Amino acid sequence: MSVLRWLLGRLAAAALVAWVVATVVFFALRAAGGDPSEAILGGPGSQASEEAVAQVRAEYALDQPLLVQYLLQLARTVTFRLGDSYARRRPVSELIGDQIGGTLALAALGLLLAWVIALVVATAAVRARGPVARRAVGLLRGAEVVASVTPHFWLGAVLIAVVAGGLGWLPATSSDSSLRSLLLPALTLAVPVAGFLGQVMRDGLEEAHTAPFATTARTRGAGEGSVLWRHSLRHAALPAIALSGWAFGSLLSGAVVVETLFGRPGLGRLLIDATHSRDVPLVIGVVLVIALGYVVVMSVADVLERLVDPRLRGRLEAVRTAPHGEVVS
Amino acid sequence: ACSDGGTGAGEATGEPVEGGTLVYATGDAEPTCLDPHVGGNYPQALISTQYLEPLVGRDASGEIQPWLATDWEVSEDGLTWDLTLAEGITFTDGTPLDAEAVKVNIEHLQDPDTASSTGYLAVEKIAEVEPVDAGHVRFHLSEPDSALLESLSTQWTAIQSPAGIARGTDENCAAPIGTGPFVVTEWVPQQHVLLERNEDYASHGPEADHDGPAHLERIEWRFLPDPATRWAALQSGEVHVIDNPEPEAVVTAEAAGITHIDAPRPGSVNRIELNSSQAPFDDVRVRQAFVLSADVDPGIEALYQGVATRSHSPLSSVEPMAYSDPSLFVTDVAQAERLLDEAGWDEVDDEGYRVRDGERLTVRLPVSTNQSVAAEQALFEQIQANTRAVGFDVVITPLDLSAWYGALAAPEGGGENDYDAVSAPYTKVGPDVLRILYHSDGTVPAPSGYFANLSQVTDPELDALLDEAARITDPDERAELYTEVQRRVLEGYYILPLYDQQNHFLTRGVEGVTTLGTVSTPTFVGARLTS
Amino acid sequence: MREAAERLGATRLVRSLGPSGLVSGAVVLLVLLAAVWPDLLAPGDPTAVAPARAYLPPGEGGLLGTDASGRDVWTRVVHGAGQSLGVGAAATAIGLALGVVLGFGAALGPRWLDGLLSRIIEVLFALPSLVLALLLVAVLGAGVGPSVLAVGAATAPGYARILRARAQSVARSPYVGAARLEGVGAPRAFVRHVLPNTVWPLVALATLGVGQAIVWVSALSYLGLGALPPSPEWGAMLNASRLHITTSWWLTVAPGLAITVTAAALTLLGRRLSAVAPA
Amino acid sequence: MSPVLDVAGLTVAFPGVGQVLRGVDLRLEAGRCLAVVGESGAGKSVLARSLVGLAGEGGAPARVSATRLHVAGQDLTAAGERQWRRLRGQDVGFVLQDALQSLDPLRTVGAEVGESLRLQGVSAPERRRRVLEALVRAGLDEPATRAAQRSGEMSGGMRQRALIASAIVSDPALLVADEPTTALDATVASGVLDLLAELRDAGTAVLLVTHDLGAVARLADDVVVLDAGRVVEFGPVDEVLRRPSHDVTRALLAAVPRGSRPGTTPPGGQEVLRAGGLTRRYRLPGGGAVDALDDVDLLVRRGEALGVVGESGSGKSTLARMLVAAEEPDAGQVELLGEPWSGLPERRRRPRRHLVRLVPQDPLASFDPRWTAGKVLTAAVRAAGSDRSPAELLELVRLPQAVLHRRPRAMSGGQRQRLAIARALAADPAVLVLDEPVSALDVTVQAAILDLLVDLQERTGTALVLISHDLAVVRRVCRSVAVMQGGRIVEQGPVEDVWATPQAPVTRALLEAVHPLP
Ligand SMILES: Nc1ncnc2c1ncn2[C@@H]1O[C@H](COP(=O)(O)OP(=O)(O)OP(=O)(O)O)[C@@H](O)[C@H]1O
Ligand SMILES: Nc1ncnc2c1ncn2[C@@H]1O[C@H](COP(=O)(O)OP(=O)(O)OP(=O)(O)O)[C@@H](O)[C@H]1O
Ligand SMILES: [Mg+2]
Ligand SMILES: [Mg+2]
Repeated sequence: MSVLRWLLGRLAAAALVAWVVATVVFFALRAAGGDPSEAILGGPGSQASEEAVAQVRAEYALDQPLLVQYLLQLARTVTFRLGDSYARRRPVSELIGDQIGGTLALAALGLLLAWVIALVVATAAVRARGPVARRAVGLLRGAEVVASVTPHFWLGAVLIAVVAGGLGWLPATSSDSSLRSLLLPALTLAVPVAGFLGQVMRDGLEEAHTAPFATTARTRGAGEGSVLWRHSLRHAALPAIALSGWAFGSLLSGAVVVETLFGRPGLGRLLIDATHSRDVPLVIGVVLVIALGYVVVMSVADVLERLVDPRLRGRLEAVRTAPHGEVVS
Repeated sequence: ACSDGGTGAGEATGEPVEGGTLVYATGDAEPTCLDPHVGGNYPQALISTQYLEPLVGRDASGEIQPWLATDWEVSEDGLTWDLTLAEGITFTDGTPLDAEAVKVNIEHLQDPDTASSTGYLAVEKIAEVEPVDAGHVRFHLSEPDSALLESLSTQWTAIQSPAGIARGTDENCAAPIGTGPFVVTEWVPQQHVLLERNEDYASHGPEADHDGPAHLERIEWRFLPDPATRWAALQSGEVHVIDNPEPEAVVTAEAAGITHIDAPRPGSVNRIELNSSQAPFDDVRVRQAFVLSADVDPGIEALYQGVATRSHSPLSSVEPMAYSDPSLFVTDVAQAERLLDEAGWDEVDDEGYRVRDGERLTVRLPVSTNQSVAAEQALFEQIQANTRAVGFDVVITPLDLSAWYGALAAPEGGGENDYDAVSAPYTKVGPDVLRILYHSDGTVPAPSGYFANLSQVTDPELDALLDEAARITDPDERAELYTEVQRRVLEGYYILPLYDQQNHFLTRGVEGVTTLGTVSTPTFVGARLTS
Repeated sequence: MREAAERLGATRLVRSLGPSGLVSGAVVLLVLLAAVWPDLLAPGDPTAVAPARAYLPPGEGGLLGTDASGRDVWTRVVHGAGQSLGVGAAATAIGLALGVVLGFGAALGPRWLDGLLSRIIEVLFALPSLVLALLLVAVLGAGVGPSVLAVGAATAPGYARILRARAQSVARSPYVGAARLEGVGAPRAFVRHVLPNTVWPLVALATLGVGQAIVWVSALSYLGLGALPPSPEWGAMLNASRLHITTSWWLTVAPGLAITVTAAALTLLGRRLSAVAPA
Repeated sequence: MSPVLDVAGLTVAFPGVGQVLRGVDLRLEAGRCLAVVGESGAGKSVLARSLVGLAGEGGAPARVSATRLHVAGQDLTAAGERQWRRLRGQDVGFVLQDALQSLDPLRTVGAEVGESLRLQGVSAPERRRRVLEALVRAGLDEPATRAAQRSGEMSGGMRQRALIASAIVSDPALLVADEPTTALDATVASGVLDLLAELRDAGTAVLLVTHDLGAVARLADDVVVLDAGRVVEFGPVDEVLRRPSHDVTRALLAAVPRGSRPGTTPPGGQEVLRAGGLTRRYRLPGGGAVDALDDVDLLVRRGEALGVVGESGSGKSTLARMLVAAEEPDAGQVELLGEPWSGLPERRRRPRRHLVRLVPQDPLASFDPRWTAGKVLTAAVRAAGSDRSPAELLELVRLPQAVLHRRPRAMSGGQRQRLAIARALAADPAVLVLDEPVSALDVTVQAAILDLLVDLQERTGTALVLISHDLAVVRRVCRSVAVMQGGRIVEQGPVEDVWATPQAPVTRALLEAVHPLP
């Protein structure tokens, strides 16, 4: 019953997202100026002839009133027939299908790396003993904050210049999904997210580590490692899981920059190109896929959270508070 | 500092080898269609050079050379052109190159369905194509066109297999079929285009240094928009050739012994066009004041570090008919101030800008972030700072390509005509580019609102000179007319010439890369990887 | 008397901020000083070009060297503080304003409004900020304005969600209940309890948010959507310097440090403030 | 027989805090129970934790020293972490003070209870057998079901039992229980004490930390009184409780609510509150419903003090909310001074709100955290439209004026409770409803508040409705009492009658849970 309601809620959210995206993008790009027929006729600044323009306008229903065009677009969106790209003359779904894998691989690896870094940092922080180690943890906290505010494009540029250009350890460009070529861009994406996750996880870990149940576990003879793995980490993971949904969105945003920087194919780059050429169907398609992907990821995070935390089951809406500002997804 | 068609000189290179895959990383936008007939921009010319060839070529001195057409002849009245086609050439799909094929190509360019823009303008004056026999084709022109061969030498009018064209736009865009040294075998959007060697290659152009197919087995043509990344990729050996390097990279590369090819594009120079159709630049004195106070030389020197040299001509330095007059462009702030006073801009507001009738001396300068590299944008900032000293308020607005065209376009096309100065490069082979850029016809917008004459020069005498030059085929007379045209343009202070349209390539681990004498695109016919 | 009490509050605040909070506070103050009175720290003109002095390293070319146009990097960084901070503050203000409307509306309005606004928040969340920015910039053109708007709009759902939860918990808290039982009306309870108790965390959030917004607006510069030249906005400076990382490292260090240190200080300060804030 | 616990000169200090334990000596033999009592902050919990080497848990690392520290036959005077770890869980079972949070909410009770066995390397099937057995011994029914649940799915009493099960699962020689009953209501607490007694009788040595002297009297053989980290008294229970020799002990004993309210019953005054047929039903999240109130009638007269007692969940707080019109009944009505009170629009109720005041169960939560005591009182005075001054109100509840500038968070529990009462008095209410006003306070503070209430009523004549689960508390303040169970009033009458001859089984159970001191 509650599962069904939850599912319906998600579907409603998805439908709403689809409608809003289609509407916003459609009107935004139409308001942005530049006739779509230009995009179709070889891009901006085209000197296509009168006949060519007329022909294209008729073909793409651009001679219809704006409202009719909007309804047509809406109909296409609702039925998931996203239409053909203006500039590339290929079905939008095909273009997205070609690019989505690379972006997903990148974002997934980015998230994984972020988790690994955050976990290592957080566990190191709570396990640190002695004044030197404590001091190091203090520095680590600073590093987390700095990491979380490092712009992707700059971090990527530095990594490329140093790791690829200078040292030649890893390729500067990234064209496929091999680990070697994914590593640098994924790292670029991961570092700021790891900064956030690390802070959240460390806070959670420190709290859980001093909670009564952790003390109780110690009174049963559990060592620090055991308390960490069997008790604290799960608690620390909860806010981090909730945050991962947001993090994924941020990774997709970051992909726009990182894909351009590393010359990687992907949705982000597709989106930039499409926006620049005012390719309305393509922009709607990409934004839609990203937004729906985000809804899906949020749902997955929801489910995961419930798996880890039985207390949440049955509750329809968990209050998620991402650490703030960072809520820029 | 550079070597045209240079071989790997400085760097301790290995032995040249046969075969192998060359990786080319381009910073130009990824074409949406690989057939340069459709639309027609530089990125298309760049890649299509590898698989499509034009009827004629051009050598370094600007002389038209035979290519797919071995010979040509023009009638007295300039209205009929007879071309002889090279024998025994076939397209890579086996279709023979014949007069019929040429006819199909010209008609393809002129078909509105093709949505050709650049190529369409180039063949605008061809009224009819008459296949005389298999090896001979005759063009009937609507009016004389002295620039016809130059137009036909560009990639935008390159000849494709009629069978390929017949497949329809979508298929032809994905893999055009030509006579070039390579064949398009795969296109993974946003990633690369794979080009395989044409084993039967026989139509060698003027740049080819040997008979037979290319040395390279394959070219991987990658799209790598970020200049810093391209440079890092070249350094780390991931790619062999990059284009559009930053001046920094060129300087570093030369020091490191990486081969640098400097191949300025033909046609116009990079210049700032001053919109003479409206205030403040409708007054020649204000235009001159702007030019005299811009003081671009130190900036070009610092920003380009010798990679680009200052131009004082409307035409590219590769154009034999280019005419320069440096004396017009010396910096003279005092004179600029005087001119502004004369023009009525004699008041100054609290921020130090000049004012006339309560209106500030504002110059709106939209900048295309896709077309102007970082160094050029920095140069604009310097011009902004320099002209400010005499009271100009230059407002620089970076825009994406669509918005930029939108700002330039005429109101008829939905644009705003929203600029006082702009830098819009134009690539075309030969001096006929002057007609496009400065003839009053060029102020008439296309349906999209686009027009090429962005200084909006409407000078009947200039028009007459240009019309005459377009008709006259005698090289000397033509040169004389074009010199006069350029003199008028420069003396009218319609433009502030900066430097040639920069077109640099850095190559590493490869030798024998040359550029075409037409639109300066690189060809890999003679290139070999060095082990 | 009141003054003394207030001073007591101030010293308590200082004490509870702790060393990291104090250092961050000092950094933020310094940046604020640069923003308000740049000429105090760097009297020069940030846009004055001198091509002959291009690419001078620190020392020879002043404190932080000179850039491609021979402009003094230190002067530019100092003069850029105003715009960068302003950009961050403006974006945050927009985000907060939207967030307050959405969050308070959802928390305190009738159920149907909560449902509606919550959906809107969800949709805004689903549109990644850069996507939003791209669209906005396409409509409004490049420049600081659209970027600020975009980042503001993108941060709004985050604020809204937090505010909604916060306002709801305050509105349902026993102390608001107690006030209502004393006969205090709903509007009065809102003004006296809900508003003040959500505003304090807002201050902390906003501090954090400004740092974040600076970073995001700088990211937009990379896509060519940022501040207009020749403004010394840090994001634009950082982006321009990217191409010179290997040859003129100082160009990247100055704005890079300015952005990360300011944002990190604001973040730390925000975190400390929210820790200090009464629950 | 060597003692299970033999400690001498145990000293614990925290950096910045100083010595918390100053040379404590203890001795406990198998099969006996030693109680540790003392005021809040005396060091009871630290002492308990030191016995398993976790003195510094949850804060700064502690400096521990002892001349002798023998636990379960092992010398731990200079033990390292490894040796301590072997001791914990295996030889010593520990029940932590915060029972409700001492089970990991993310893990099943079975996993929690079996943790020490797992650490000892007991095989899974064997572990399961012993876990179920321990759950049974701890008095939990359906052990298999319980083992699969998580702490969030259990009530407080069940959690406490599960925690005890986890402490006894490996049959430790010593069981340390730190305040095992504070979080529980009387009848449940009583059951837990029985369980501890059983364990003791089965041969386990039990160290019981508590402030409930009744529990001490019932369970312990010996008692240690701690004051500021020092043992001030030690001896057999009977002796110490009967003939306390130290002031601290005497103060603790005096504070235990005993006896009835002094003075005479005032004549029946005017009707203040009348409730008739009150019914309230709550829907439960998983479907189903609970009748929190079921046809309840109640009458409160001016000058009267009415007690309401009942087990947890019997509907006491719900009744309180109805009386102050914080919530509407599903059926029935409440009248205030003979006029309708429930069922009115809030707008019409507001002018009479000052007549009824609620002192909530958790006073801290009922104060705006940003407001000082002065502001709280000023606002209350203004809301009531009265002319009392905050200073006067503080006087009334015997709070020092210095409190005016403090925020509730910076006050002790007793002070907060007084502030809550002062706030309620600002309006000169006709009736004051107090929901568990002393359950969260330690005995000495509790006694002071109860005295205050008696005194207040004598002076102001306000009617009181005092809600508590502790009959002894009600007896101290009230003259009549209503006993609730399952949302109904099952017994009602003068306190002394009910105390002497309880009729309903619940009443008897509640009375049994109150352990008379010797
Ligand atoms: N880890 C620690 N670090 C610093 N001080 C501590 C620590 N644990 C306890 N204390 C201090 O030691 C003193 C005794 O605390 P303890 O918890 O033993 O009191 P208690 O007698 O158990 O009181 P209660 O009845 O309230 O539980 C208190 O003043 C407390 O603040
Ligand atoms: N708002 C509510 N929603 C659902 N159920 C409720 C609500 N309030 C009370 N209940 C249920 O009504 C019953 C009576 O609750 P109430 O709080 O009145 O008991 P109580 O006697 O005060 O218990 P305690 O001594 O634990 O405070 C309980 O079963 C409780 O779970
Ligand atoms: Mg204690
Ligand atoms: Mg209750």
